[in-house]
Amino acid sequence: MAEEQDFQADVVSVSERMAAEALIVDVDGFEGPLDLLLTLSRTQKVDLRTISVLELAEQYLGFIEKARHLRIELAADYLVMAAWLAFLKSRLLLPPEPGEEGPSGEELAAHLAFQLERLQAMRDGAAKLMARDQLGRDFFARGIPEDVTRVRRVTYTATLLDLMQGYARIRTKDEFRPFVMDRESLYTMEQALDRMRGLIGFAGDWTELTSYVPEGWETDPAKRRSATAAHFAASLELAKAGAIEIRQGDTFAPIQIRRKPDE
Amino acid sequence: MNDVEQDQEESLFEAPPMGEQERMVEAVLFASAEPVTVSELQSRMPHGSDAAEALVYLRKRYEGRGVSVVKVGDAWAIRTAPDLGYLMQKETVETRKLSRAAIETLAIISYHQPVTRAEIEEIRGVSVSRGTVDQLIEMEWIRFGRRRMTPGRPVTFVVTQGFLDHFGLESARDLPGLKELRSAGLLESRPPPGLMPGPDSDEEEESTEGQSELFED
Amino acid sequence: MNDVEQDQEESLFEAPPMGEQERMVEAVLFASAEPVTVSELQSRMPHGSDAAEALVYLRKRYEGRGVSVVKVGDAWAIRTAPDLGYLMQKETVETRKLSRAAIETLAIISYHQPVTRAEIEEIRGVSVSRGTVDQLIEMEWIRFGRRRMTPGRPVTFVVTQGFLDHFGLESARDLPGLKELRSAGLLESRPPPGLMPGPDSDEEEESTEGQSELFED
Repeated sequence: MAEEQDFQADVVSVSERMAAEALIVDVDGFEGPLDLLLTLSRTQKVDLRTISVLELAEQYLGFIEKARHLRIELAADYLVMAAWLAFLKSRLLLPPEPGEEGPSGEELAAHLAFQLERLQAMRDGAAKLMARDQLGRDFFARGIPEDVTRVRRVTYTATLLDLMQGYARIRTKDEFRPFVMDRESLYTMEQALDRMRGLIGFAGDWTELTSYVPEGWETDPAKRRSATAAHFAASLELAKAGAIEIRQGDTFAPIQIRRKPDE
Repeated sequence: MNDVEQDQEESLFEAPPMGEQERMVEAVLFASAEPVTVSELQSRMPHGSDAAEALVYLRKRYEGRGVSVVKVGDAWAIRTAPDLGYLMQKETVETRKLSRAAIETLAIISYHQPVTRAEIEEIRGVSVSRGTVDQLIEMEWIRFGRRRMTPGRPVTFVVTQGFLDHFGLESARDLPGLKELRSAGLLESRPPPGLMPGPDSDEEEESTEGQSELFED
Repeated sequence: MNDVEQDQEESLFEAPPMGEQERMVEAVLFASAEPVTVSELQSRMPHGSDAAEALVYLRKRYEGRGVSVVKVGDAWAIRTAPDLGYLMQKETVETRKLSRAAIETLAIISYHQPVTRAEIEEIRGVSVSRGTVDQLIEMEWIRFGRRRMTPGRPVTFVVTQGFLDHFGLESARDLPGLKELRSAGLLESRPPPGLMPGPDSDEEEESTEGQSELFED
């Protein structure tokens, strides 16, 4: 009751009382305690620089009490601010105790006044900013912009080394074979097998194996060795496959082969 | 091929006449809806051109005309004269209505930049919702600035070229009432004398130099 | 704002001066997203204005400028001056390595010129795509030589001065021979021992022969 009376004492005129009630109704519309303080400060009708922080603190505390009385739920930060303002009020009213730590009541009050003034300044700034001529409303950009077309030009390049390597690659491609394949003086068993398969059909009688060695391979010793060995291996293959018969009369005697007679 | 090379070589020594350079700047600025930086102009003009000088001439030429050459940060654009806005109802773009919180946040960023979120909250006395910042970023009116070299290295916010363009500002220095605010000490970031309630009292220590970094010249 | 309203009211009785009308036409043409007809201009301008006359003045004012007022159908628009169209293109040059096929084709032409396409294909062992030859011609590294006096009279290809310039050669004869390539370690495979009576040696003869045909003029 007493607290309510305090609040009533603060509210002087009917219009201010109505404003205060409007504040309560709008309590959710405030953006926090600082916003509320700034609004309350307007009732002082003075420059924010000469505002009475003590009076403002009392207004705020009265407001909070009133809201509590009307069972309006207040967010925690409103109550934190109320507690802090009550503290500030006591600091401002009572002389500081000797040896007390922390900032003085005046310093705290000055900073609160600064905060309020700064917030107001930012609101004024925001209003001035929004009142400026704006693009798309008051002044306009080009309606038909001619976009920059990005042309991507690709240039190709090569070095002399690329060129020479390229040429070397082509000119050596034909020559390039794995080393093992390089057998100018070798007669492979596969070659001999191919050759003998073609010839064996005509050999009904025993024929010396050496006579199968192709022309041009009999004279050069290296070639003859290679061809003979290949043909011998091939004849063993053919005998194993049952295509021919093979015989040797004596050690180091000539090897003879013939087609296997049809059964 | 050879001719082109020759031309380019010659142009290293001889730039087109200033009248021609002015035409080029005029054409490029007219063609673009966005402001064009001097270096972009320069790169599109022949070697040896002086875009900055051509701009001086061009700007003078359009004084008092229906469109004018305006500076937007370090870029240039052609915009219609604001007094003729009433003719352009058809072109008017409906901008998204900004909340009071968004407008205030924008104002705080523009006057205090580079500014951290904690500093914005300290000024407004309430926490800044993520949506508000996101909206302003999405509108390309604010962007992240350098991180503050304080504990936690918080990000800062600064306004963009798009912001300057939208509000017809040559630079953030031309914000209305900036000088008065500064001389009244309202752009200083004063640390609260302890024991002050704040939305994020633990982050308050970050408030340091504030806008001075940007506006001091 | 009040001034503007006043202007509009006055204009019911008195048309704005022609200079003002010109400004209006200028601003509207600039900001409009589409070309604007005279009647559309007229309807946007204050009563008593003469859009057609203002257009005549505006058009004259832009003569020889970087942009011009042009008629599009029965409407008007501001457009970049045709001679400055190149400023609206931003060229980015990208350098790429020539493809292997192109390098090999170029190498064959340079070593064997004048050479027909069939000969190139025979040497490479694969067909030569039209695109490869076209690319080399476009790069101005090869060109058509004299036709071969053989059945079908096929065209031949030779390298250009641009090719020699690019590769720093005085003539195609300066290209290193196969022996030099080999001693420089550029050949990828050793010829088998013996048995290689140097396809290189006769090829070399062939190539110098070919070149002499070209260079003896």
